[in-house]
Order: sequence, then C-alpha cells, then structure tokens
Amino acid sequence: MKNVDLSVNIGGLSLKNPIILASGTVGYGNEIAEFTNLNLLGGIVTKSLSLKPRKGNPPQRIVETPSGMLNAIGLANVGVESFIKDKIPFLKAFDTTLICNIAASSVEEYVECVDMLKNEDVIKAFEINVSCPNVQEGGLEFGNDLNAVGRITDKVKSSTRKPVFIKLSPNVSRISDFAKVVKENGGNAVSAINTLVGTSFDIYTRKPKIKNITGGLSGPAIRPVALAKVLEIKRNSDIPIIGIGGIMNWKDAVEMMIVGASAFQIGTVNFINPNAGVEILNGLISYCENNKIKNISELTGTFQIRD
Amino acid sequence: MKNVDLSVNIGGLSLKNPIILASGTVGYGNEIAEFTNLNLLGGIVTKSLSLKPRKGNPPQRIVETPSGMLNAIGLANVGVESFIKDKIPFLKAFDTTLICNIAASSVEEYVECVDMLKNEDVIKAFEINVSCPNVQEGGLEFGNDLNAVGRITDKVKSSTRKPVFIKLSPNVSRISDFAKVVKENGGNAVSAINTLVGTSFDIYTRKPKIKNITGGLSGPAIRPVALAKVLEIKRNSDIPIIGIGGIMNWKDAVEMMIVGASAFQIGTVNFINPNAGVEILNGLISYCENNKIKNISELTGTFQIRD
Amino acid sequence: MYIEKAFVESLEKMGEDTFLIKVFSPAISCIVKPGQFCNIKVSENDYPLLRRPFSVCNVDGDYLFFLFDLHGIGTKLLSMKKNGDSIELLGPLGKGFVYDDQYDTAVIVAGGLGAAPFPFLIKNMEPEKNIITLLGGRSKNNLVTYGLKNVSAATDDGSEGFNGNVVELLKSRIGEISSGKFRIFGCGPNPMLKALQEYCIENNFDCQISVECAMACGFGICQGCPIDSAEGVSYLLVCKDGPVFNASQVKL
Amino acid sequence: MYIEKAFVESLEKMGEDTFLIKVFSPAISCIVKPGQFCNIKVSENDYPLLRRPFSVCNVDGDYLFFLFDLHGIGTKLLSMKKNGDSIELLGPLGKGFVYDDQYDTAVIVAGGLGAAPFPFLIKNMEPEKNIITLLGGRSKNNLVTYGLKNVSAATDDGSEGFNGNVVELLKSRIGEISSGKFRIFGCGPNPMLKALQEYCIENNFDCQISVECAMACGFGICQGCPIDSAEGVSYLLVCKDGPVFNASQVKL
Ligand SMILES: Cc1cc2nc3c(=O)[nH]c(=O)nc-3n(C[C@H](O)[C@H](O)[C@H](O)COP(=O)(O)OP(=O)(O)OC[C@H]3O[C@@H](n4cnc5c(N)ncnc54)[C@H](O)[C@@H]3O)c2cc1C
Ligand SMILES: Cc1cc2nc3c(=O)[nH]c(=O)nc-3n(C[C@H](O)[C@H](O)[C@H](O)COP(=O)(O)OP(=O)(O)OC[C@H]3O[C@@H](n4cnc5c(N)ncnc54)[C@H](O)[C@@H]3O)c2cc1C
Ligand SMILES: Cc1cc2nc3c(=O)[nH]c(=O)nc-3n(C[C@H](O)[C@H](O)[C@H](O)COP(=O)(O)O)c2cc1C
Ligand SMILES: Cc1cc2nc3c(=O)[nH]c(=O)nc-3n(C[C@H](O)[C@H](O)[C@H](O)COP(=O)(O)O)c2cc1C
Ligand code: FES
Ligand code: FES
Repeated sequence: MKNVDLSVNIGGLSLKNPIILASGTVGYGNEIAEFTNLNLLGGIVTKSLSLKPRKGNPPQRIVETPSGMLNAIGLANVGVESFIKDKIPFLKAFDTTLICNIAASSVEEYVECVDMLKNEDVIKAFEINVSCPNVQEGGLEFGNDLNAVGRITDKVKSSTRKPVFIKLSPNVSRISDFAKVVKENGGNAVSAINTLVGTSFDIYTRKPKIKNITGGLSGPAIRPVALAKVLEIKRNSDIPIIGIGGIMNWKDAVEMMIVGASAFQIGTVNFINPNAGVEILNGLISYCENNKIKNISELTGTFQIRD
Repeated sequence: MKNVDLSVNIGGLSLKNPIILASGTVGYGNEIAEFTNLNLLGGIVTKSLSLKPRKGNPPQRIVETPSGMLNAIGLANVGVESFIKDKIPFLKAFDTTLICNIAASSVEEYVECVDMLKNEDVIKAFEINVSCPNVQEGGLEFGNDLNAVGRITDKVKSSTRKPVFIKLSPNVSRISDFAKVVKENGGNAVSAINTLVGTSFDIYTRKPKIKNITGGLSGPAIRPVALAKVLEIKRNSDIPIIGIGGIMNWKDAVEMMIVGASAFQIGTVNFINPNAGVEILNGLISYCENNKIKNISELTGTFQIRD
Repeated sequence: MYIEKAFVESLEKMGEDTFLIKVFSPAISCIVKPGQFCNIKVSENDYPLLRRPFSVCNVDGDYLFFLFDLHGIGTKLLSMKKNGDSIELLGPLGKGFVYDDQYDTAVIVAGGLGAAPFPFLIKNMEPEKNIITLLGGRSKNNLVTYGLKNVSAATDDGSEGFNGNVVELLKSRIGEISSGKFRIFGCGPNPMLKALQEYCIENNFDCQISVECAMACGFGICQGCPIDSAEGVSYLLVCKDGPVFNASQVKL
Repeated sequence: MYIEKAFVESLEKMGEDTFLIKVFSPAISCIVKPGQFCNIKVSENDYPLLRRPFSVCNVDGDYLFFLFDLHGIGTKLLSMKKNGDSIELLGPLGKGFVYDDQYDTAVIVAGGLGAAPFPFLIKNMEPEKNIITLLGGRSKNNLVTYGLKNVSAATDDGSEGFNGNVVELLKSRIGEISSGKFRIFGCGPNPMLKALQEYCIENNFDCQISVECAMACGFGICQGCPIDSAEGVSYLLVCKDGPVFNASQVKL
C-alpha cells in the first residue's frame, strides 16, 4: 500500500479509498461483516431508510436474468427510529465512513428523516434516493421530474451541513440534466446509477416472476449503461460523481473512475462475493503501482476522447 | 404445423408467423440465406436505409459486454437507390415479408426515402428508425422528442398507404407517451425497442473500446428492459407492438408476446445462430400444441396481472 | 460461515436427472448442522450471476455431499463437473432442524428431492430414536433413497408403494405413528408442504418444515427471500430465519 | 458454409499459454481453404454471447486443428475442454491465401500466434515451392513452431535466433530471398503487419497479409469488422472480404 494514496474526496466527504458498499446490498452491515473486513473499505451506504418501518413487497422479490438480476424489495427497512436505536451502535464500531440513504414520498418527509439523523456523528453524509423503481409513491415519480429533484436537493441541503448526494435514476433521457439541477441546488455529488426498470414473465402461468410486476435491473448486464450515464454527466457537469452499476472487480472499478467517477459503489456483487470490496481494494493498489499512479483520484475522468 | 395458426396481423400487415429478422442484423438477406431458410420466416427488416449511401463509423464498431454487445455501426448502408437496383431483386426471390427500415436526419428526408421506395411492390411496410443512438443528426434527437416523432409519423403516413411502424428508443422516461403519439398521428404499430446507450473503456489506454465512444447495447442483457417497455406500452395504449430486445430462443419470444407483442424481431442472436429464426418457429409450434393454443395471436398481451 | 473453494471428489448419477456430488470442504463440513445449506457458485466466471442454494445432504469427515436435480443452467453446469474441478461454497447458512429433544419417533416426510437434507439429519440423530421415512414422488423412477432409513414410498402413479401423495400416506399411517411421542420433519415442494402444514396444525402435531424460495445472497443482506410469519405483521427471511421453520411459524 | 457441432478429439498444451485443439468436423474440413477461419461457440449456453474467430490451423482428414492463446473468457473456456466435449463451429469463413501462382519461394512472416494459419497453408503448397518461415516472438518461450517448415526465429529479447522483430529479420534476409521469385505471407499483431506492409509496398514486394479485428457474426451481416480500403472511399469487411488481403489493398 506504501506508495499509493487511495484516499478520495467527494463533494466534501473524505474517504480512505473510493470503495463504497451500495444501498440495499449490505443491509446494515452486520451480516456482511462475517465475510469481509469493513474497516478496509472507504464507506458503506445503509439500506434506504424511511420515516416509518416498511415491510416491503410480498415475495417473489428477485429473479435472475442474463448477467443481471431484478429486484423489487420495496424498500423494506426498519425505519429511522429503530435504525438509530438498534443499528447505529453496531456500525459505530467500524472504521469506515457511514453514508445514510433516505427514501421518502414527499419533500417534507425527506427533510424530516434528515432532521432526525443529522445529529448522529457517525453519519458522515446523506444519499437521497429519488430513484427507487419499486414503490408506488416517491421513487421514480421524483426521479423523472427535474423540478422535484431540484426541490428535494435544495430542502435537504438547507436542513443539514453534512454532504448531500442525490442518487439518480437511469430511466431518463438525459441524466446530465438531473446532475445539473442537483448542482444548481447545492447538492454535493450525484450517485449514478440506480437500477433500470425491467421485468420477466413465466411463459406457462403468464404471471410476472416478480410479484411487484416490474423490478430493478442490476449487475454486470447494466454496466455499459452505467458507464455511459456517468460519462454523460462528466462531460456536461462538474459535479462529483459516485459511479454505480455492474462493478464486479477492480477492472470494472477502474473503468468507472476513468469515465468520471470520484468514488464508486458495489451492489449486486456483494451477494455473490461478500469479500469483493477487499479484493477490489487489492486490485486497485496493484493497478496503481503498475501504472505509476500516485493518487487514485488522478484517475477520475481521465478518459481519452477527442471531443 | 397442422393444428396451429401462426399468422399474425400487425396494424394491417399480415405475416405468416410473428418471427421477423431485425434491422441491421441481417444485412440485405443474402449472407444469412446461406444458413437459414428465409421462406419459413414471417418477415425481414432491411438494414436502415438512408437517402445517400453511408460509409458508417470507423472501426472499432463492436464490443462484447456481459450477455450483450455494443455496436456503433453508424448506419452503414448502400443508400435507397442502390438498394432498389442491387438488393431488391435478390429479396424478391423469397417468400417472406419485406419491411423497409428508414433512417434520416430530417422529416423531409424520411418522406423522400419513402417516396422513392413506396412503389416497390415487394416492400410491404415501412419501419421508421427514430432511435439510432450512433449517429450525430437524427437518431436520438428525434427519438427523445415527442413532437418530432409525431411529425415524422404524420408526414410519412401521408405519403404512403403501406403500414408504417415507428421504431422507438428505450432511452426515455416513458416510452408509452411516444407510442401514444405514434397512434395519434396515424402510425400503424410501434417497434420496441432499439438499443440502449452504453459504453466501455480500455483501462490501460483509457480510450473508448468503440471509436464512436458510445454504442447501442443489445442482446440478452437488455431483455428485461425490453419486456418492461413493451409491457408499459401495452398497458397504456392499444397500438400494436412489435417486440424487440434480447430474444435468443422460443421461450423468450413467447414471453415477449405475453407482455404485449403482436410480433417480434430477433437481432443479435442472428450473429451467433443464423438459424435461430427457424428454431424459434419450431419451438413456437410445439409450445402452442402443448398448451392448446390454436392461433398464436391469442397469446399477445395475455399477461396475468391484477392491476 | 466461510467462502470455501471445494474440490470435486466424485459425481454420481442417482436417477434420471438426479446427481450426488461429493466435495472436499474441511472448513464447512466440521461446523455444518442438519438442515443448513450452502450457496454455491457453479462456475468460475460471472455467469450464471447468482449462487445456487443447496441443502447439505450428508457429511463424511472432510467431505460434503449435495443431492440435486437438473433444473436450469446452474444445475446443468454442476452436473458437468469432473473430479478435480472446484466449486465455491458459501456456508453453512441458515437455521437447521431442531432434533435433539424429547420424542421417540422421527417421521421424515419428503417430496421428491425434498429428501436432500435428511441423510445428514438421520446420521446425526441419537441412535435410540425410531426413524420412519415417507418418501413421495411422481413415479418409481423419481424416488431417490440415498441415505434414508426405513423408507415407505408413495407415488402419484402408484408405480411403487402407496398410490397417492406423501401427505396422504402420512395420514394413512398416523395411527401407528401417533401411538408414541413423535416429531415430523418435512421438506419438498410448496404445495406438499402446505398440505403437511395444514394437517399438522389441525392436529397439533409437532412439525418442522424446510422451505425453498428464490434467493440472491443466502445470508440476509438482500432481503430477497421473505416469507410471511404466522402472525402476519412482518416477514421472516428464509435464508436467515429458516430454511427450517416450525410448521406453525410461517404462512406458506 | 456450415454450422457444425464438432467433438473434441484432443487438446494439447503447446506452450505456456498456447493450446492446440483437434476436433472432428467432417463437413467443414473437406471444403476449408488455407487462411480461412471458423467462428466458434465455446460454450453450450448463451455466455459468452459472441462466437470467437480462429484461423483453421491445420486439417487432417475429417479433423480440424486450431492453435490458440489464452486471452480472455472465451479462450479460457476453450482451454478447459475435455475429449468428448463439443464446440460449435460456423465456417469456413472469409477469403484465404492465394498461393498457387507463379513464384518459387513462399516467405512466411509470422508474429507470435500469427503462425496459426500457416501449417495448413504449408501443407497445401505445391511441393516444388521453397518455404522459408520467419517466426517472431517476445521470447524463446513464445515461439510455437507446430507445423511450420524451415523456421528462423526472431525474439525481442534475443533469447533465440535473431535479436529483434520479425520484420527486421526479414529485412536482414531479403538479399538471399529476393534472388528468386517470391511471395510473402504475413500474419500477426497489427503493428507488425503495418511494418511488414510498409516495407513490402515500398519495395513493391508481392505480399498477402491476414488481419484480425473484433467480430460479431463473422459472415457479413453485422458490419462490425470494417477495414479501410487503400483507396479510402469505402470500407471492406475483414470477415468477408478478408481476413487475407493483398498488402496494397487495405489501410492498417
Ligand atoms: C434452502 C434451499 C435448499 C435447496 N436445496 C436443494 C437441494 O438440496 N437439491 C436440489 O436439487 N435443489 C435444492 N434447492 C433448489 C435449488 O436451489 C434450485 O433447484 C436451483 O437453484 C436451480 O438452479 P438452476 O440454475 O438449475 O435453475 P434456473 O431455473 O436456471 O435458476 C434460475 C434462478 O432461479 C432460482 N431457482 C430456480 N428454482 C429454484 C428453487 N426451486 N428454489 C429456489 N430457487 C430456485 C435459481 O437459484 C436461480 O437464481 C434448494 C433451494 C433452497 C432455497
Ligand atoms: C480472422 C481471425 C482469426 C483468428 N485466429 C486466431 C487463432 O488462430 N488463434 C488465436 O489464438 N487467436 C486468433 N484470433 C484472435 C481470437 O479471435 C481472440 O484471441 C479471441 O476472440 C479472444 O477471445 P477471448 O474470449 O479469450 O478474449 P476476450 O478479451 O474475453 O474477448 C472479448 C471480445 O473481444 C474479441 N477479441 C478479443 N481479442 C481479439 C482479437 N485479438 N481479435 C479479434 N477479436 C478479439 C473476442 O472475440 C470477444 O468478442 C483470430 C481473430 C480473427 C478475427
Ligand atoms: C436487492 C437490491 C436492493 C436495493 N435496494 C436499494 C435501496 O434500498 N436504495 C437504493 O438507493 N438503492 C438500492 N439498490 C440499488 C443499488 O444500490 C445499486 O444502485 C444498483 O444495484 C446498481 O449497482 P450494482 O449493479 O452494483 O448492483 C438495490 C439493489 C439491489 C440489487
Ligand atoms: C450490429 C447492429 C446493427 C443494428 N443496426 C440497426 C439499424 O440499422 N436500424 C435499426 O433500426 N436498428 C438497428 N439495430 C437494432 C436492432 O434492430 C434491435 O432493435 C436491437 O439490436 C435489439 O434487439 P436484439 O437484442 O435482439 O439484438 C442494430 C443492432 C445491432 C446489434
Ligand atoms: S437470500 Fe438474501 S436475504 Fe435471504
Ligand atoms: S463480423 Fe459481422 S460483418 Fe464482419
């Protein structure tokens, strides 16, 4: 590790390295801690929290697709209160940066959640989920509406001094327009991307394989789309980007940084290899050493394109 | 074959079965005819034709991705004139339905192309490509603009009595809004979907693997997205749909029909198995026989959902 | 819990579409308990994407056994393994059977490959327990008796044993069984488990069932495997709270 | 052109990362010509998605040989084939070498696995032709001489033969070679082919080169494999118009 500085800064948030575990793919950290050393990772994002606990969608919630999976968990979570009481103590024990992801169905509710959480020292930043494809209210309605995203960014920013990241939906024509609105309204970074809307049906029963009918597509299948969205944002805005989508190994992570990400999140891969974060860490170190990269942040957005 | 009626009708166009070879994935039919019996298939769509011949994009034009591929061919084609002179004679020899796909950079150019082609008897319908992600002019600019799609539909419809299908882009928030506009302007059906915008970079040179920087993602990776888009159109409009995206075998084809497609196109699979169309045909016949389906058109949109 | 690369020691065909795979897995084999499962990576690349869950069927020293049926791509790849190939296990996962309390007769009710977790359970039971295995299948050829004890068969087509399903067989034998203290252990397809559950709840029989459902992670981080708890307020997770539940604990 | 399921007869390791696979392919083997290739499906499922193009390296009766280097996922899977497994060939594809006209000496210039198409070419040449093979590699261990004739090596690190690249070796030997009528056949990485092409065009040497590029279909329907024609107005397709071109015909 000696010669490589892996630390990154995303809109005011410093991380010891750019590897972050994505929302909804690590629960609240306790189970995955059995398989990996969370202390080695840059950060961890909580499952989306809502004001009240949510039971989530009825089963079946997931189905495998070619090089991907669909999920419609429906934001099952313990709610803000129980999170503070039951989950934070465990998370405090780790030497990694905690980012709190929040989902809500109105601007006021986002603010209320942030208000309840902002005094918890262990929470270093907020990631605002305006892009969950699997719930009725909120979710994609916000994610597809420039004004709503602007308003949410503005209100949340006014209510906390911690960095605020807005997690964007890829299910739009021009994601960079949303990044710009986030920037204009004071957001510190964007997380891109959330899942793509997809579905799958049983050809004998003719029923959707997922009870919710549609779900969110994640995994390597969406990596080319995620890379294109991050690149589009990078070429049209100077807001910092946390790249997400289909990262399976250190090579994918490097690619994500090259197209514009200051840090990145890994999601689906945790289900298959809960130690992936640490393996990516080791891969990044070797890559940097072999390519004489002193600070990993030098990589961000260094794509070679003649515009 | 005895007991199953495979014929379908899509907005006035009758096909002997719902299997159509997709634009850009069969050239003009001659090469693939060495591997498969085109006479058995429902239809074939030409590579997108433009008024003048197009050289297409410089190499590298394609790259494999997890369960998918990116292409940026850039609408390389012989142009309308040479198509009429050199390609139609060969295509006339086949007992399958010819659909002519047209790409252009202005409304006038679409109309001009159609004017030149509409008197060719062998052409039974037009598919208007408003969704190519790989060219500067036209392409996605149109595909993302409701007014443009409406105008193009209207003008093309006014200039020919043959059925007109509009090929829609998936790179939008609500594809069903586009389907509605097509319907309102007299379009006979929509083809959905074209490719998703994606990219991929080399982590050592930091250059895009595809010279055009971004390309269109196709293949099984996008099937869940294609199914969701077709379902969305079906639930919001009654315009007939030609389903496209990631179909590899007869099961995928049945799934596509269940979510709403009256017919379907196969693209990328032709590169891997140029006889896929015929194999799908045989699979559909068995499926219908085993499930007591007399007319395959009964399948269309029979998803079992409690709304 | 470990992620363990396990070398294939043997792969045996046990029926038309049924295979028994034996792998060297010293870390997991020494801590696994009957009814637990492993989430298995069947290929060395990223396809298929997800692991596949399989009950630990048996343990012999450092070796684990899995009994599986051909289903789709994952089990196909598993069935093509050769000696010396490796698979990657994540486990042991979930809560297994509770089987060491006070009852005299263990009644195993297995539908098809629902028999998978029982050889290991049987092996671990105190020798003084009486074991009766009721094994159901569509037909004679679907009955795999590997590692089972004192088996009575039920087939839908009557080609072997009792003509009917395995829960009906249980009912027909319940007189004899209920003369002593007994516990029922069930595993199989959902409709069978549902019938078993109903019957046991009605009659207040002591019954544990092992259920299956689609899973991504297998250890509680994806929330992909909910099952209704009997009270109905919240979901339980099949992978973490199960796969073995008291029959009265869940809604199927 | 056929789609042919071909059973693996043997797989031999020829170097650190180099393999020679022999498959039973009676339909393709009897019509293929030197310099043509097959597009190979390396797995029985949809992953990896695309076929992989490989030059036909040799033909022996009903058997085809392919010589390949480990590169990524496709060649990895190919290298894991066991006897009796099958792969699916699509071929023969493309235009091969023109080699039956009037010249006395065939000069084969191969860079690394660029040697792959030449054993079959050599086998098919009229016996009266004189053959000189110049084979380049990074180091001694990268030289695979299977099926070649009259080989002189060039290595970048000087560990065997000429110290330098294979085009330099050609230049150093050209006096001897150009004393008669000769034709150069080149295959290898693009930079090497470019150097070879330049040299041959400058000196007006008769030269055919076999080029590689990313392909999807391999037979002309995807337009994925363009190469600039020397005149520059239009593209040629590597899969259909090539992979063998006259050195003066294309821009590299
Ligand atoms: C706790 C548990 C224990 C199991 N033990 C055994 C066992 O011992 N022997 C055995 O043969 N099978 C067992 N199964 C079922 C086994 O996991 C599936 O048969 C297997 O995943 C099918 O994979 P596939 O790729 O062949 O099928 P595909 O249909 O291609 O799989 C597609 C997806 O669906 C999932 N899936 C398909 N069928 C099932 C199913 N019945 N249950 C859960 N997920 C499914 C797969 O995991 C995969 O994600 C068990 C399942 C669970 C949850
Ligand atoms: C006409 C022709 C003949 C060839 N003959 C041989 C041969 O005889 N022996 C041999 O070892 N190799 C040969 N190659 C190169 C061979 O096709 C690639 O090494 C192989 O496709 C790599 O696949 P992979 O999955 O291992 O690599 P990956 O990097 O995982 O492949 C990813 C994608 O890139 C493509 N690709 C990667 N490298 C190349 C390449 N060098 N050329 C073309 N496509 C590439 C693959 O086909 C695939 O679509 C030939 C290529 C062509 C075009
Ligand atoms: C099972 C599952 C649950 C998820 N839950 C959430 C969530 O609660 N909030 C959120 O913002 N994103 C959620 N996501 C999206 C991921 O954080 C991530 O954006 C997406 O999966 C793409 O990354 P990947 O391809 O690495 O998985 C979820 C994803 C999965 C697969
Ligand atoms: C190499 C390639 C070239 C294509 N060219 C065209 C085209 O010229 N016009 C068009 O409308 N669609 C074109 N398409 C899109 C396909 O017709 C189809 O919509 C898309 O590939 C999704 O289907 P698939 O997943 O079955 O390939 C092309 C696709 C590929 C892969
Ligand atoms: S399978 Fe992931 S929580 Fe149970
Ligand atoms: S590889 Fe498809 S046209 Fe050449």
